[in-house]
Amino acid sequence: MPDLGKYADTVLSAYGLSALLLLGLLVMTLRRGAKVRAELAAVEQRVKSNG
Amino acid sequence: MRDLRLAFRAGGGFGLGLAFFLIVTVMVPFSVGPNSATLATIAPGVLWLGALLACLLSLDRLLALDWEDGSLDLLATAPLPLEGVLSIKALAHWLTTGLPLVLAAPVLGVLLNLPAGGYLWITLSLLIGTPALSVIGCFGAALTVGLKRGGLLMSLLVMPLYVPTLIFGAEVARRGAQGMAVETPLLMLGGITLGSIALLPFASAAVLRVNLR
Amino acid sequence: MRDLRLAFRAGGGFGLGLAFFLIVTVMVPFSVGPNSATLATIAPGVLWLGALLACLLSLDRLLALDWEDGSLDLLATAPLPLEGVLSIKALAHWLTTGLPLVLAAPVLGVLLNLPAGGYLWITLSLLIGTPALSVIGCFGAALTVGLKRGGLLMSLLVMPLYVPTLIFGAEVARRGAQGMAVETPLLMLGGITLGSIALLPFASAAVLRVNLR
Amino acid sequence: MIEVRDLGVSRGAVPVLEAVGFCLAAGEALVLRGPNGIGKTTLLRTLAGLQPPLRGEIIGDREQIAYAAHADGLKLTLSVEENLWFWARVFGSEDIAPVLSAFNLVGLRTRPAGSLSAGQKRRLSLARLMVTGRRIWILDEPTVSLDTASVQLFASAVVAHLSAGGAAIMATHIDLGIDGRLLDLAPFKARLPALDFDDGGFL
Amino acid sequence: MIEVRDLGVSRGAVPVLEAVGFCLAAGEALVLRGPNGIGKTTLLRTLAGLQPPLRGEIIGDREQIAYAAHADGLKLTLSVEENLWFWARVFGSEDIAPVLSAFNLVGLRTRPAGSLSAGQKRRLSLARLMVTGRRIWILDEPTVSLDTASVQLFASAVVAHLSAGGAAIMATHIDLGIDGRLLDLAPFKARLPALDFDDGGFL
Amino acid sequence: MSIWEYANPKKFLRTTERILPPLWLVSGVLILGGLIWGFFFTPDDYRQGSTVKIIYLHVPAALMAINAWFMMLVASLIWVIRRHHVSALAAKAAAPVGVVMTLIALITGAIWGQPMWGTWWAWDPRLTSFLVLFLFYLGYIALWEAIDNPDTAADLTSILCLVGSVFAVLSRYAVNFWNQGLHQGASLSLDKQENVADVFAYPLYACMAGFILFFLVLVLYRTGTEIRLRRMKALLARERMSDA
Ligand code: HEM
Ligand SMILES: Nc1ncnc2c1ncn2[C@@H]1O[C@H](COP(=O)(O)OP(=O)(O)OP(=O)(O)O)[C@@H](O)[C@H]1O
Ligand SMILES: Nc1ncnc2c1ncn2[C@@H]1O[C@H](COP(=O)(O)OP(=O)(O)OP(=O)(O)O)[C@@H](O)[C@H]1O
Ligand SMILES: [Mg+2]
Ligand SMILES: [Mg+2]
Repeated sequence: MPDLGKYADTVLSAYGLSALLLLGLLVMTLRRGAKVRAELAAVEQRVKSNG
Repeated sequence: MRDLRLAFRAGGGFGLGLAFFLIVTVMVPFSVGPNSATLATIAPGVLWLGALLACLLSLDRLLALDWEDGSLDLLATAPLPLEGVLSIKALAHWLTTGLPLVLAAPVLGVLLNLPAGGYLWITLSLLIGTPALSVIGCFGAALTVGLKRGGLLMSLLVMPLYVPTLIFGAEVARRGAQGMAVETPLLMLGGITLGSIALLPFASAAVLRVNLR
Repeated sequence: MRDLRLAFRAGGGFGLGLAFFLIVTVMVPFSVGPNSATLATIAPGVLWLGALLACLLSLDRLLALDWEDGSLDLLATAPLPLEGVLSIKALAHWLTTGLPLVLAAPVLGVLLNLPAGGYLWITLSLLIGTPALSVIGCFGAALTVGLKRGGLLMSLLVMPLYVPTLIFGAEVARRGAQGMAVETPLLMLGGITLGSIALLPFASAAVLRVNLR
Repeated sequence: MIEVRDLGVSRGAVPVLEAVGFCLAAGEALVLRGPNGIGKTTLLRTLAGLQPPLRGEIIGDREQIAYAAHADGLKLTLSVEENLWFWARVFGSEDIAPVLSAFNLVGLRTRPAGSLSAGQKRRLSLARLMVTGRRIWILDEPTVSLDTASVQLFASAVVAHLSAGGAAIMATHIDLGIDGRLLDLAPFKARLPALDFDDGGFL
Repeated sequence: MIEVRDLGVSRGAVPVLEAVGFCLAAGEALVLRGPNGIGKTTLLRTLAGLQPPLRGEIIGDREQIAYAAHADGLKLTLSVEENLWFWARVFGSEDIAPVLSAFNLVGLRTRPAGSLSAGQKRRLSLARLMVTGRRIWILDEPTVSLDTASVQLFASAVVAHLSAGGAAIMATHIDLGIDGRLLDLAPFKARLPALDFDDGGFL
Repeated sequence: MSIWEYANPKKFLRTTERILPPLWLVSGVLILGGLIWGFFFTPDDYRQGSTVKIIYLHVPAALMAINAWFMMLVASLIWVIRRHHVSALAAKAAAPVGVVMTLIALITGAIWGQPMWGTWWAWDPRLTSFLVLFLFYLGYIALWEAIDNPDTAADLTSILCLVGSVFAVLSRYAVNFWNQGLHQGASLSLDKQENVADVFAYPLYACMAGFILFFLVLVLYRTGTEIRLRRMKALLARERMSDA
């Protein structure tokens, strides 16, 4: 851990909040992607079997 | 309860008030200029004015919808005192409009360079003052329900009634921001709110009964 | 023509914008405090902000009524270019909302201690700027016609589009009030207005055609 | 005057009718039939140019079409005359007097449209068609709310229009006593699009 | 269930009908006839309590009346179900499923009302009557825009309502195949009031 | 073979399926590497102290906030002119990423401003124009959400994007004219003598490259999701037709 001096709070909160936002975006993207993929597969299956 | 649920589901009022508050506060620096000293001076007043306008705009949905679909008639004949019904309506209005404004005010204060000491007081004064805005607004809505162009008329009627609340509320916020004593205006603000909550529903109910005849 | 007549007959839009303008400017001293120096500083900005809010509020009647009663369909199949129809609608909106604001602004300026040199410039800047507000608003109304909660969405969409007009308009008024040079912002304001009037109706018509199909 | 070939129309991104085709000469009327929701309104809106066709083509002069929708499209605060004058000016007509008398509106001339009864409003909105001066009338359930006498008025207006070389396409559920060709839309109901897992219909 | 004696009704301060009288028992239907503008809508609105009568009296339980007007009165942005649920809650009903199936709306359940065709909208607005659970239906031209199959649906809904002890008053220009008493309003058209310069009728 | 072939949804899905995994990897390595390098292995600035480390987040985020809007503008133009569905969906997919980038730039900027300028927020032109950009993003996303019919939504949002871009540029000039800034100018320009010292610059380059790639990967992935969603909607509508 580098010595951040008197600005430790500032730097750490900037990194923390940004990481939170980036990770949030990533997780939401992946989760929604997986969900839609699964749903589409189900629908596609159903449509194929019903003709 | 039903009002709350409906208000949340219809959602319009909720978002509209908040969005309007945001619009007003963001637009102020564009119009008044970016000078941060000026902005800091007027910040408490702008926040109060924005909150008041947001309340005013969301008022006309308070009773109008119920009037149009006839459920106001049904409520009036229901085994509840009309005073109670109107108090609940005002409460629902406050929860969906006033409370979000109170919570948003400190955030928007940042944009207006609100002095550090001001955050507590703007929040507190809005928290105490906005219920009065809802109750008074409910009276205005009851007065004008069912009238053609009721919205316009209501704004004009309600505006003077809002003046004392606005003066004392903004005064608390302004003095607080400048580190001055706030007791007197705070007491007055609290008095107005309590008085309105205690007495105005009776006036609203009386007025509404006349309008429903 | 019919739009004009209708707007006057229905009256609502007309009065509502003006009343709102009045409310905002009258409430400002109550919220910001009666200090006349502060008021004089912010007066031009407040007048512009009030005018902008009044425009914004009267927008949702611009197309919604025609959409609901089906005459928008008929107008779209009429031998008039839709661009022209929308320009006329924007003109009607300006005549019923913008123009009264321009005329009222100097009067309300008195309430705000507007410096003597400012009257000319606030009037001039509003006169030049408000047409842009109407045209841009017409675009917003065309975008959201027929949508659920269109009013809220429209405010959100139109607000950032109003920013340049507001900045230059308020800048003209502010500089004018302080006796500074106003050529540059005045030119920009005129440019924005002319550009919007010339180009935006095409965008509005394109958007409206999509919405009607 | 208007010819339609292999037309497919859609509403809200869902295909509704397909392979509709007909050809209408001057002096002819076409009456569309079909159960609720089959797509009469959608077809008429497409013909009027309010929405693009999904496929196929419409040959004819768009500028000759006047469209009357389900909704009356009246301004309730304007008077009967003012409403008509507005549309007369939009379409460049000079005179509304014959129209007023053709639809028995003379006595209601100065009344605001908002104070008319449902059938009177409908008469007014049909009168609008005549002031357009256009030759192809597209009518969506024109006789809604009309009493038998007014239906007669309307029918004779249509007949006069046809014999003056106009044409009319109308959707209706009741019999109007206008002799025109009937077109039942039920057979043209859009079938399920072929399940296409290949490129073309992927979306 | 409802009795009307010597009723006079007015619209916009002008007397429209006078001396109307009838008496309707449970299980009966009354069909109002008359040319456009005679005052059917005005009469129905008066019966529903939306406007005060000019003279005469209406005897019956206001609280038992459900009124369906010319306009559909739907919230176009809400779905079919939401529209019905709203009214069900207002009137304290618990279930909308039977109503949906009675008016063949099951397949349209989740569609926003704005995307329905004219006839489908009308079906929805008629379905609203059934969720009110009220016993006297007052219907103003209920079958506008409906195709023959839907008119049948509606007729059987009315018949079921009547045989369950309800009553219905409706205005219409076409024959619905419901056997109810006919009441032609033409004879009740208000005559010019006698010019009365004495105090009584001065205003 | 022309680039437009990728406008075919199936082809697009197939291709991205193949190229995405390595891209995920590279973007992750670049971002993490750049940030770790910047955070742990660069010295403090003699004036700004350790706060200079914020630059590794702030500048790439600001860069991508603008470029995401620019990409949406190009995609909207392609939709308006050539009507390729994939491009409309790509614009839709990019907007939320752009919002997050804008937010990161605003938040890190605000946090940085507290020690440097003594205030969280000032109406500096650059800050202000970012706030306006943020509002544009919100409006754009809200409009997509509000419309059911996907083609209508694509048409309306693309026109909003075109008009909005013009007004965004206008706002930029307006705020520039309106207030002179506190914010520093571009320090990474090629023609200037005094660029930031290389110790700061190299990790910054790594982060910028990482953010660009990360944006690209996210947008490609999200576009795939949007394509699947549309296909699903089409299939469901088809199913409904067969019910009716
Ligand atoms: C909320 C506030 C802020 C916003 C929206 C913002 C926005 C931006 C933008 C858009 C850039 C990119 C400029 C370019 O690439 O040419 C940038 C760069 C930069 N910002 Fe900020 N900024 C904010 C606050 C701050 C603060 C408080 C500081 C530090 C005192 C700061 C320091 C920098 C630096 C050093 C750069 C790099 C300039 C360069 O090398 O190009 N920013 N900022
Ligand atoms: N936004 C939408 N999404 C999906 N389907 C829609 C949408 N709008 C309309 N539809 C459907 O398109 C079909 C055609 O509607 P249209 O209004 O053309 O019917 P119509 O033949 O005119 O019926 P009516 O006799 O009731 O007027 C209807 O089944 C309707 O439900
Ligand atoms: N504000 C008003 N002033 C004067 N007359 C009015 C006003 N409103 C309505 N009327 C008239 O009252 C009469 C009765 O109207 P009403 O709507 O009751 O007719 P209706 O029998 O329902 O006709 P329809 O079959 O066309 O629906 C009509 O002649 C109408 O023109
Ligand atoms: Mg139809
Ligand atoms: Mg009627």
